[in-house]
Amino acid sequence: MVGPNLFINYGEAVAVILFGIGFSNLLLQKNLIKKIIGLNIMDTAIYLFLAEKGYIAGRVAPIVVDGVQEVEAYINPVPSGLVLTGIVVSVSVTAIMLSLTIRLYRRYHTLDLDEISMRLKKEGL
Amino acid sequence: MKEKKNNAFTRWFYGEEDTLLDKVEMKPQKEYAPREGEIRELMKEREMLREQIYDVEDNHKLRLFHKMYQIAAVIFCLTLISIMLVTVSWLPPNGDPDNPVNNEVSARYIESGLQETGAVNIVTGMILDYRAFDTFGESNVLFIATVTVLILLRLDKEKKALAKPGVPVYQKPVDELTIAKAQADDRVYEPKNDVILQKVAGFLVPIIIIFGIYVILNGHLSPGGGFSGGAIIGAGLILYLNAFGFEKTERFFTEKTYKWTCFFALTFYCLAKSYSFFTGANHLESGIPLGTPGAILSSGLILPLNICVGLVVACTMYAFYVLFRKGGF
Amino acid sequence: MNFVQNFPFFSIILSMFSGIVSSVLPARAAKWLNTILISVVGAMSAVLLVYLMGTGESYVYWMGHFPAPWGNEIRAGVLEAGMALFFCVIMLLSMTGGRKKLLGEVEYSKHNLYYILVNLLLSSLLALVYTNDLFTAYVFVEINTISACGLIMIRQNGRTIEAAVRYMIMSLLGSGLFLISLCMLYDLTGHLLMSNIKESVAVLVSHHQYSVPLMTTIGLMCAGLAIKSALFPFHSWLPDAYGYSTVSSAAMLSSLVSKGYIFLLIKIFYRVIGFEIIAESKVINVLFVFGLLGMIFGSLSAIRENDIRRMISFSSVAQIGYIYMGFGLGTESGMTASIFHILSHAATKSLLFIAAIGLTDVSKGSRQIVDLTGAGYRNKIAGFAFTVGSLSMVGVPMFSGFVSKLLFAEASIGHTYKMLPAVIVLAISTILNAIYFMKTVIRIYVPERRKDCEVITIKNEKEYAVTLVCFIVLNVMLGMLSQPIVQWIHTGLSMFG
Amino acid sequence: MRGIMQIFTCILMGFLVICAISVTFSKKLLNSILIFMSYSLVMSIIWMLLESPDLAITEAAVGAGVTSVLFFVTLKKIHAMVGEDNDERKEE
Amino acid sequence: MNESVTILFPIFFPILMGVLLLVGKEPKKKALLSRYTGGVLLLTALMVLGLVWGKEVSFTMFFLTGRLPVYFRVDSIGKVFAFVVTVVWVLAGFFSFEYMKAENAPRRFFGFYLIVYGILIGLDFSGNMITFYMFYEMMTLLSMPLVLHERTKAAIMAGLKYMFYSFCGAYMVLFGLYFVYRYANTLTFTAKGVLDATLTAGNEKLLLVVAFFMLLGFSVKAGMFPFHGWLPVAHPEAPAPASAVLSGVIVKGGVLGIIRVIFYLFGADFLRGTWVQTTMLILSLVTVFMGSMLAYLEKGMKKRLAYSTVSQVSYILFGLFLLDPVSLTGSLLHVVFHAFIKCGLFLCAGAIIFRTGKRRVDELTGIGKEMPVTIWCFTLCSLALIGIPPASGFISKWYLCEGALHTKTAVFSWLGPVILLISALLTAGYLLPVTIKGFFPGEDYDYAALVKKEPVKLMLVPMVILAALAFVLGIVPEGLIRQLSAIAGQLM
Repeated sequence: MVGPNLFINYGEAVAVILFGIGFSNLLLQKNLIKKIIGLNIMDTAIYLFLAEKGYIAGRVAPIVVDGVQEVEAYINPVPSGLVLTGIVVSVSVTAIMLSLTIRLYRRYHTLDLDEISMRLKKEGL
Repeated sequence: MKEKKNNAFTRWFYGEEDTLLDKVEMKPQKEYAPREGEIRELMKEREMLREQIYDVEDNHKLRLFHKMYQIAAVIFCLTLISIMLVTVSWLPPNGDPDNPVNNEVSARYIESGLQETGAVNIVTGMILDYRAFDTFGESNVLFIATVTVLILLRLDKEKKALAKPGVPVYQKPVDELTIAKAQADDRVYEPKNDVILQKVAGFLVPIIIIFGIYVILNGHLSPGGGFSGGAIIGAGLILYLNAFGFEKTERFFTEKTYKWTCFFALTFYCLAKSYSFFTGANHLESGIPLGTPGAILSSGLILPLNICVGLVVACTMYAFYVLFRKGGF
Repeated sequence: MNFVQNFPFFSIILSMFSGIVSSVLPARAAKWLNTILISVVGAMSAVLLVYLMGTGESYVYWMGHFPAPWGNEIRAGVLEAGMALFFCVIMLLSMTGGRKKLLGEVEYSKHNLYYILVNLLLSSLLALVYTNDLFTAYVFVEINTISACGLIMIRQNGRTIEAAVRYMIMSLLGSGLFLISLCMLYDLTGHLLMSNIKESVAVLVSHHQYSVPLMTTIGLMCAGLAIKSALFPFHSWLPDAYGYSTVSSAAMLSSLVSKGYIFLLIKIFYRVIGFEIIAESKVINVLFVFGLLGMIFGSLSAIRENDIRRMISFSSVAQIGYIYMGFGLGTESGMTASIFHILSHAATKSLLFIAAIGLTDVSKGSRQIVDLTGAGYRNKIAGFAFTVGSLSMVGVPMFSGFVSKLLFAEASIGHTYKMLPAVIVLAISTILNAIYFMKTVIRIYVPERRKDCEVITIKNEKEYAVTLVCFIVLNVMLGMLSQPIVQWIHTGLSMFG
Repeated sequence: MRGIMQIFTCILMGFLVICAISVTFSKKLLNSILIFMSYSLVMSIIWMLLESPDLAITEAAVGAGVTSVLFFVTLKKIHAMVGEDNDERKEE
Repeated sequence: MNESVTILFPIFFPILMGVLLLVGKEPKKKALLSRYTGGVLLLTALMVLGLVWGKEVSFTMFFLTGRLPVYFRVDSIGKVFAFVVTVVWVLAGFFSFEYMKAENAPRRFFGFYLIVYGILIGLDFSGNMITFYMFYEMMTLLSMPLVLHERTKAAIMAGLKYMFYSFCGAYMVLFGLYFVYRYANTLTFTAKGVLDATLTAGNEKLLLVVAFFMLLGFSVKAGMFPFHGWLPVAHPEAPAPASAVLSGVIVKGGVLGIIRVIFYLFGADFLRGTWVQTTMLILSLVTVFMGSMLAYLEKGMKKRLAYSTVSQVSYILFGLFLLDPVSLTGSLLHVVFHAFIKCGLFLCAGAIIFRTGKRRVDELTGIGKEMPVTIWCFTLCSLALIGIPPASGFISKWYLCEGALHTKTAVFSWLGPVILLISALLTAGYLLPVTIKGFFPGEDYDYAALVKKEPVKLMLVPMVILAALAFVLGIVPEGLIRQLSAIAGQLM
């Protein structure tokens, strides 16, 4: 059932644990702000996973110093690029969610989605 | 974790109370006082609402339901995590040079990235030259995010007609919050000419902004790049705004500034990238010199693109902040 | 390289660029730019389609100076070009159909922002259709999500904002799953380009390496995209989002956004994992079951609904269920049926939304079905269009719905043990469809002269009427000339392989 | 040397997990946001250790900087909003 | 069998003409309208008759999906039905020229009338099940405007009820269809069924269920017992010519469907002796009895005729479900006869309503003195429907009973004839009073106030022709019987 490399790649393990926590926060928290924090935790967990994937023991960051260009010298640059792209996406999404939260609060004075939907039912729009 | 907390740390840790922050948060400021009545009745109304909503059934049951909900949530979380852990346990070992990840792709990036892109920082070279299409999409994500926040939070200068004249109006705006009113709300939080803050800001802001510019300009030589540098500059602007208030900032940074800066930066980005895509796809020679690796003015399009991205990001971050504070510049 | 082969790239870049330009344009100019853009992109896709039909083989297009595993790529085949053309047509019609309501429901100072959203939505759809790179797909999925969110809440009342929040939460869950499964896939194969991933996955499967993470990855990926495209248990955001946003948004959301994700899923099936591996895996049965559940429960909740637009939204939950049921069959014919249903559902559903808005306008803006009594006489063209759409949904011959149901049944009876549940559920959900759509049609044609409602004739709403007529023609074409379309789908799928 | 580094990394990761959980269960929003801020900082340190300085800088600037600022503004907004209750009762 | 395009003309010519009539603009004077319609009707009738007397041809139009073509074929059953349709349609059409002058919007009526004519021809000549299904649905949709022509609330409700019933029936058929397609690999009609034994082996139970549902679905249109609800509602609301063709021909669409399913898809041997046959026989007998009982209790003229349609069509179904060549011959005879008779009856009722506006039976006292010719036609038709020799109904019922006795099924061989007899008596009970009251109003009827209200020739002639057909076919039935028994023989 459980494979061989669970403790070798403990980094990924932590990443997926964080992912799970963030995912459940985003899915199951009642409070919108906490949902958004959960979203951020989830994204950063994924980026941690990627960074772990890029890491190679005993190699340095992919910035060419004095012309050394062997593969053995540097870690894998691809995940870093992906994460750079990903972080932008997550920050923009966070901003959008926060502004939505502000609007919802302005209108309903609460951050609880269930309460809001109940109130909508009561309004009977 | 329902057991009794005794020492301050556990209390802080479980978020029971907060020795510092609660006071900061809850202590009303002077102009804040008249509002307190409104806030209180707001809260009262909300409580009433809660009662209306939740007391339809017997309270005990409700508590039970919430307990069940939390338990279910924890169980769900644990299941998800365990599945993922099993998956992880089968993944290739971490840090091993001969994982499938380390294949010819990264090899080529490392070995001939310098020659092909002219960027010393291989990551920057990769995201701005090899995989530039993703990066272009990413900057579009930022752009469309600002558009969405504008739609949500921008308020009109005064209450003007909703729709264009001569068109039937089906719906009136959600909240007649005009920019003046928002400003009035906002004043509450503006520090009242805090001398210390202004001094510190006057000393810090230039440094921060210069650092950001440095990061942007050296994006292809050292860690960082357009995005992080832009974020740093945006943070500097936000600090400046916090210290000196809107009157100062609006002298040099208005919505028009923001709009045109973003427009020109993105347009340049778009045109440059489409030029290189087009030439690349049709196997034409893009006559852009790569320069000598290591110099500031090198690596072809990467430097100007970094500058564009930096501009866009700085403006966007500042715009986010301002829109959140008082919808509009 | 032939110049025509640049067209996919041109259409993507053009739509992005016009999105950027619209940010500084006034609303009128933005509107015209948007219209012209969609028409031009549609024309280019049509030319590309013809060209590809001529050459008969797909091609890849470098995005940059670097060949396959290093740089980005886009790939154009017959299916992609046709899809792009179809999306453009639907989007154009939806925009023209809902423009009047748009003027009324959205602050005029925010119109150009609306057109930015639409342009970027188009660009992301095109990129999802054409891309050959999974990470690019992820970025554009995000653009798609954000622009859809903007489309939902551009009309600002409490319902839409709440719906937008729910929508964002669901889609962010989906994209999180998609992204982490993408990372795992990258970890297993070391590639991000679809074709290379497919090769390495084939190698892995043949050597029985990493079977557990591979299956998990496939499962997570399907789950993510299923959540984003509102498969049955995850549809809680859908009725509010479709039911209360402005009409052209609703039409585009229901017929384009979710379809973009579904098309991406098809691409993943065929070009990333390989269809045989998918067909053998257990994932597909899960999709099958959820599709069936969606078909039933979507229709049931639609029957319980009194609000016409929410009813239509729930019915689109059921239709998504149809599509996933076709995936779940795991056969070529099932795929064909699903793709055809994507087309027919897109055409029909946007028609229904736009017709419904016409009906509610002549009933003093009330959307309760009881208040629509006799609306079919007050707005003739809308009533007729709604009837056509309902008949097509119900699956009456000569309309598109009939052919897709026919294809679904043909596919499912080809299957051994999935035949009975599939056909029985098809029958049940068809009857349920008939019940609620016929209920509405009966209601709008009950003769009751209401003096207090204005009467809309074709003369005073030309644009609207023309849109509806185009939609009806599209529907009937899909229904009658289905043979060449099915042929086209077959060739496209073979090009995928 | 690397052993020490690994231990250090483990400690940091444990801190990450603790932060995440306490964000989930903390009663006050402000606390959760501050905890999340520290989470981002630790995350950027870990990325530093993982030999990817670009990410570290970006995360420090974004996660700990801009995102937290946005969170704070939102928090202030939603604590001091004035209730203008013009819900249009009937929609359309 | 040779391909020929000629088969398309009688189908699409009237449809095209009807569409032209609908989209064109109102002609100056009404006469033009009726001339146009009459010309189109006659032309189409000529084409159809040409096809009917010609030899068997077929034509493949286009492919719906991969292997399902839209395919037409002129075969023997189709010929019979097309002939019946043509006669009834033309006569009722000529009747309606006069009748529709009273109604509003005759143009819409005539347009849809022509369209439905073409569709019915297509239904009769369709050569595989998908084509049949398509035309069946189209028939439902496009005949609805005929039903709800008067646009009153009741009429529209009736039309929608009609549509809803027919759709639900059609879906049962459609989903049965898929299974048949699975187990037969073709849907082209072939005598003695298309199922291939290798595939069906082991799935007989499933196929029986499928057959049951398909038969049920078609019997919705034929107004069999659980689903007869739409008939008595739709008929009285429709204008008289519409209800005449409705119960004369369109109801027969369901009968044709059942014939196609039993004898051309499954084959009689597959169903013989199964629970499906038993259930269907029981249902049809129940319908026969119940229909005539309801008709006997009903006071409204057209509604009474509608109930009588329910009962009479179930005679046909009974004959079909017996799965016996003789009874099949009887059924086909009854198809022909009942079409003529019922059409004639409805036209008479329509004429009465048109002239006097009397819709209830008990108002009709002395009507025979006012419009004798009409009532004579009515009487002849009623005699034929009751089955008094030598009128035509006798022949068909005779064959039906003979077939029932001929089959060795335990109960029905004697139960069937008994119930047929009872319902024949009931038929007499609900049809003859009109005649009797009409001609012998009793002494308290004052002949002074009598005015001749005979309708004009254009309305009389169709009624007379139909009545004559109903009677004469009973006197010289040999040719028809030979034809039909030949068909029955080749189907069994």
